[in-house]
Amino acid sequence: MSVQTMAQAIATTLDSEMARDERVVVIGEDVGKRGGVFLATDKLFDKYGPDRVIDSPLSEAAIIGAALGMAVYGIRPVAEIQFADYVFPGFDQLVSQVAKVRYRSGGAFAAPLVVRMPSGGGVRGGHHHSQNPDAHFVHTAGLKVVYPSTPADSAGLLRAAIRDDDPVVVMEPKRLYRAVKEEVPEGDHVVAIGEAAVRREGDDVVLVSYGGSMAETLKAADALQEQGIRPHVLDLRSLQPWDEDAVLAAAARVGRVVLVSESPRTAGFMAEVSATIVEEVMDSLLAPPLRVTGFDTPYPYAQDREYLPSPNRILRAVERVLTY
Amino acid sequence: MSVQTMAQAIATTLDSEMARDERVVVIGEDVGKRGGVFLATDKLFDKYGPDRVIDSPLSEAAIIGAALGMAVYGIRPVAEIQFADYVFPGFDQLVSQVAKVRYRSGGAFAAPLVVRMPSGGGVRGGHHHSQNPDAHFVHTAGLKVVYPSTPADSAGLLRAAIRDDDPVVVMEPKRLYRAVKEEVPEGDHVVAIGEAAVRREGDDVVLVSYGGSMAETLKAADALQEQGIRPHVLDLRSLQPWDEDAVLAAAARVGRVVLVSESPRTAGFMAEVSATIVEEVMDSLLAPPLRVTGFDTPYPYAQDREYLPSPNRILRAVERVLTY
Amino acid sequence: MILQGQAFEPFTQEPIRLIGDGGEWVGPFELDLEPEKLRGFYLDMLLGRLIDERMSRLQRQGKTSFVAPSAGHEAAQVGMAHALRRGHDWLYPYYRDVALLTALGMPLIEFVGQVMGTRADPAKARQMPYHPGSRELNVFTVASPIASHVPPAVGTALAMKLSGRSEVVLCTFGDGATSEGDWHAGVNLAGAQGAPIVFACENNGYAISVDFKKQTGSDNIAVKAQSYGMPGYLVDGMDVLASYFVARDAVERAREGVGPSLIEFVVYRYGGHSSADDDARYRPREEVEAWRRRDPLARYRRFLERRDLWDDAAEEQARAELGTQLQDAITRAEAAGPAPVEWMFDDVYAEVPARLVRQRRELLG
Amino acid sequence: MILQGQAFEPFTQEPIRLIGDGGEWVGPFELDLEPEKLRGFYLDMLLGRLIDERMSRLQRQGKTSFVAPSAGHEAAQVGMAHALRRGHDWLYPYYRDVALLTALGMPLIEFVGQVMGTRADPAKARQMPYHPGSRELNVFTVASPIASHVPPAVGTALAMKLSGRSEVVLCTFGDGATSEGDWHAGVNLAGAQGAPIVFACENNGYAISVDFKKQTGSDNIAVKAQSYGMPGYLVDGMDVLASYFVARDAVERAREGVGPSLIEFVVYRYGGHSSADDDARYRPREEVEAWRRRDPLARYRRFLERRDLWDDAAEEQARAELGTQLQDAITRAEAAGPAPVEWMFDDVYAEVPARLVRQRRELLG
Ligand SMILES: Cc1ncc(C[n+]2csc(CCOP(=O)(O)OP(=O)(O)O)c2C)c(N)n1
Ligand SMILES: Cc1ncc(C[n+]2csc(CCOP(=O)(O)OP(=O)(O)O)c2C)c(N)n1
Ligand SMILES: [Mg+2]
Ligand SMILES: [Mg+2]
Repeated sequence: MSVQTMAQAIATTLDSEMARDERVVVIGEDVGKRGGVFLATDKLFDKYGPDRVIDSPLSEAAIIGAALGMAVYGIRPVAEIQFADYVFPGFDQLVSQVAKVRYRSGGAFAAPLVVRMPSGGGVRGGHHHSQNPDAHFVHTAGLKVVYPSTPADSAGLLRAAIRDDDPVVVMEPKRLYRAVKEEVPEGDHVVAIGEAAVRREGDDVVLVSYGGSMAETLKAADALQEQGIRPHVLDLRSLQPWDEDAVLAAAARVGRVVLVSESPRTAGFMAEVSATIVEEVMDSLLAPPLRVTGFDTPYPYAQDREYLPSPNRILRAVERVLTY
Repeated sequence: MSVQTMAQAIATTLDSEMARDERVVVIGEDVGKRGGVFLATDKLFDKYGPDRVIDSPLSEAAIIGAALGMAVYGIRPVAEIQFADYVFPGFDQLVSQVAKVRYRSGGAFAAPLVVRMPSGGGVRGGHHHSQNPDAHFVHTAGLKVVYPSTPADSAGLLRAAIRDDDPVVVMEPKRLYRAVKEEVPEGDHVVAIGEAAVRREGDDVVLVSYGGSMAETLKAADALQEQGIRPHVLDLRSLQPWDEDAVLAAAARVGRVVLVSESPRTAGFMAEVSATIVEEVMDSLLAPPLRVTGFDTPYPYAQDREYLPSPNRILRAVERVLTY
Repeated sequence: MILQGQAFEPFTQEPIRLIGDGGEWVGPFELDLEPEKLRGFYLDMLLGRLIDERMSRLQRQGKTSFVAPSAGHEAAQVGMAHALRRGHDWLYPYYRDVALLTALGMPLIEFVGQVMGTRADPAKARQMPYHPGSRELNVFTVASPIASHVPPAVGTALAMKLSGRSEVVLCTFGDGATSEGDWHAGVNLAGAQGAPIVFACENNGYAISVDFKKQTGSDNIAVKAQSYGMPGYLVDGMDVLASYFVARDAVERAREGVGPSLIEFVVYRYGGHSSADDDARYRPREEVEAWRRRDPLARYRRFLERRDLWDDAAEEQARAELGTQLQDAITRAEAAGPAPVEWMFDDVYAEVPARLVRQRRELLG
Repeated sequence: MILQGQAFEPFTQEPIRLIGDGGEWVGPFELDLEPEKLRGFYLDMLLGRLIDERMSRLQRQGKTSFVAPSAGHEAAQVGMAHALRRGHDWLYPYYRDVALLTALGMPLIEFVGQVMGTRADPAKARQMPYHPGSRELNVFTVASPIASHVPPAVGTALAMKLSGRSEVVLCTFGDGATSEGDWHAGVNLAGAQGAPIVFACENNGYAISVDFKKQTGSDNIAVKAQSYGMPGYLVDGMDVLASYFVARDAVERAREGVGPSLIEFVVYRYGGHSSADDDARYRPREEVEAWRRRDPLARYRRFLERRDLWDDAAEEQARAELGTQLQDAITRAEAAGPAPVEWMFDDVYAEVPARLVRQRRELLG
């Protein structure tokens, strides 16, 4: 156990997995001497050298494609995309090759690899350092997607991803990299992919969120507590597969649901959660599930904060489902 | 007026728009002498020559990127992506450049261009000649997306797209390119982007679909008619923006809705339609909107037909919403 | 820095040839191959040619939905196959590599099973015809998106380097593929990291209908190796011995850790791009006829006959034997029966997730 | 086929230089430029240097969130700016082109307004600092994704060819950018179509922390032009006259329809990659110092002084004047006030769609 930020938890987890299994390698832009622009690969280069900590040329297609080629051979690569916004030059490798290789080869070849990417807004990065392309990955059969919101979960989910036999996209809320420190269990601490975490117990309203927006969601939850309203707060942690059981059970029990995600609204992941809730437990709903999301615009610079779902926007939605 | 297949309607519309406006050019793989692998650019090369009918090198990034560069200069390019599955090497150009150029330049530069792509399954193409990546485009702010299902609409929507001041992705259901012939109005026949078409009037159940799946949806509708059930069938035609008014009005009036799309289910476009219906008219619903979609697998080869929403799967869903 | 080949000069203006039009040896060194090996090259080319003819017939008979003609590419493909250590080195092929795969040892039933998409397809009929692969032979399953296999091929080569084994990757593609961004990204990574890989372009002058002049501004593909600090070889891909020796040198150089190479094989496809193509729209018939006159099998047969290693009898017998093997594979592939519908839901993930179990039930009840 | 430059040889081993270390002219031809023009080069470089220093201070003061140091790149950038016809030719720049943009005539208030993200940003503060653009000057607004502006730049050049005007596109990028697939796709299209465009690489030896050896296997960037059938020029990018003349030749050749070129300017960035970088982690201080000694401003000042075109007094006056203009722009940009929240919903489409009207209401009531 040691107290760490999310960025530190990621670096120490990579270190312990590389120490445990020599097949684990890291590849990406500036992951070497630089230790990654967010220091998520800090010190790994000195410890494991250029063969296992590979500074790639400036090409996301090369990074993701090379990771796939290593994985089918038996290496366990952890690829870093410097910002989630820059996954798109490598998107074809991810959706056409990585996601489909097991299927199209009839199981002859598989891609047990990890693609890590600092994601989301709130760092004044404008629209090419702030995006949250989770829906693109969730919509792509063959990929798993996780999105932790705490240092401990970042460690546990990254470890699970590295040990998983399928390709896992690990999205990391960059605005929380250094926001909080907490106890991070070491050794074999694994968080199972697909399991949500209950962050607050309550039965007045269900708040479902993940990643960076958990911060604002919990702020809103605290505000509700003060008003004597008891929210049930779920941190999804995994988006593909996502914890349908936990969400449906809570939705059926409470009947009022607010879904919070910073991704653009239209055809975003929360549309899937909303549709699933209605298909499965509509009769238990006391109000329509409402979405509080990022807007259907490119991510702005000057309105870096206003773009994100704020505690106020969440509270307004809660009020609507409570008074529906 | 003349009776044409969808492929012919597209070729003649391109011809008439190129004749009308010399700024209109076509660029893509094999659009020249070959006339496109589906003959959607047939005869244009002979008529307009290599400067306006450009055979590009084998690169979708070059095709979409070049189209953008032409558009900001004042040319009106119509780019062809040979199969929608191959948009991904050019995906970064589409989502990072084309979709965002007006926004990030504060309106200084815009991208009035068209990207056509034969889409969807049913042609025994396996999973790289059958995909339907509409959700990726709909989720990308800055793009418009249309998806006709008839020869006349293919002409009218393509013409609208060419004349639109924003980038429009025109998805064409390749399995219907030659399936039917119908009267196609010529001249200035334009179908407004964002308007759904009512294909059947009824008040027992609402069937919402678009593109290739309209064929199976109408088959299912006919079967229902024979059983004395009167379906209201909407052909969305445009996905971004989509005709929320038409869908919400029908859903509120009838109360029972089935959503049909051949795209993979999870986080697909129909999840957005379902979520919106529930947010807006939940109290009028007599049953949860049900989705009949492609499966969450890569597109298979041997099960080319089974993957698609069949009239039977649609009818089973209708039965569930009717007996709910 | 450019690494020099052992026996051959990179970046020549004219394609490297070892056999003249009349079948005479014109190589700069002593030919040191066993008669069996020399005959083997021919048999492998002949098999490729026969498969090509037979599959087109199958397609016309409606027994497969698609074929990608490979006639004209056999010499380059067979030369490459013999340059590899079977089952040890890895191959990242593309859809036109019929003779390459069978010469490398892919059982006919596996190739034909994939083309017919029956239960006999080891890959469970997931992809359209001409997309084979083999775990046993280290042949990465072909994917349709052009050049998308290039970065993965480099990744495998980097993994080999890491594992310190003496394996090599051969990655093939067409001329059009070199225009894709992924091609550049992959080859550039190999050059920067000195990966043990050989890139091989089967340049048939067309990407479907787009001729080479519209594909790129360079005179040939080999010169593009300059961009990546590796040697580039321009080879007559209708000369099986030139193809074999240049490929062998490049593969062994990679094995020794000297680094990657790029080889361009100048070939031509006699048939259309695919069974769905109509090449009369973009290729003059005279051009096709002119290339057919340089047929790699005919030229190499002349070479063998000059050395009394082949004659009409041998030809007849070989065609008969190979034909029977091929027919047998087709019969067995057909007899295997159609791929079951439930296969659709397997192999998306290591285990079938709950969501897919529900969807399978939705379809199959 | 490789097109020859007029005055310069492509593919030289050593960078093309016209000014020696001591400021002496070492060019192979008579220098024919007016004194005003010669002084103008210096003033433009000096302004770039002053902006660089001042913006870094602004960032430390918290008045902007980010800066991309450009000191060390000035000679290449100013040389290029003077090779273009202002407001006629088009420029597709990248984020480090400070001196290029101001030398081309971008008003300081526009550049500073964009950096400070206030109402003074003509682009409505949509992007992070160092992402300027200008419709009037035909400067395509900078986008963050590296090399993603290259295919669009080629598209504009093709459109020019179609329109038959005598315009040219200049497209700049760093060394790391050349590894992206989009870079290859764009440059290859230009070569295949003979587009009127000049590609310019400001090679400072690093892509953030990744040094050139890890970026690619080739000895330099210029040689990559071989892949596309265009000439590649290796130029001392700290020599403003070499940068100007080579760029001018390439631009005029493109204008005459001879075709595209690639120019590599060998430069160095004195500062970190950005205000967020810590270059001590990957660059030895001695290396930085060694390059600083080759400073482009100092060398060119020696050149001017040898011709009595510059002295301390002129230097003092120029710094004072430019400093005042810069301070004035900063004051005005700050006074313009913050960008309004409602701007967030404009310019996604030509008209604000109903969906966004609803979302704006959701936020602003
Ligand atoms: C990314 C992508 N874009 C387009 C296609 C469609 N397509 C299939 S083969 C082909 C031409 C390939 O030409 P080349 O690389 O020269 O190989 P050849 O078929 O001539 O052997 C094209 C454009 C594809 N499969 N993938
Ligand atoms: C597609 C993409 N990947 C990664 C990044 C992050 N990034 C920003 S600048 C940079 C390095 C660019 O180096 P170079 O092209 O040499 O230009 P320089 O900054 O050295 O002038 C990187 C990796 C990006 N902006 N875009
Ligand atoms: Mg070819
Ligand atoms: Mg650089």
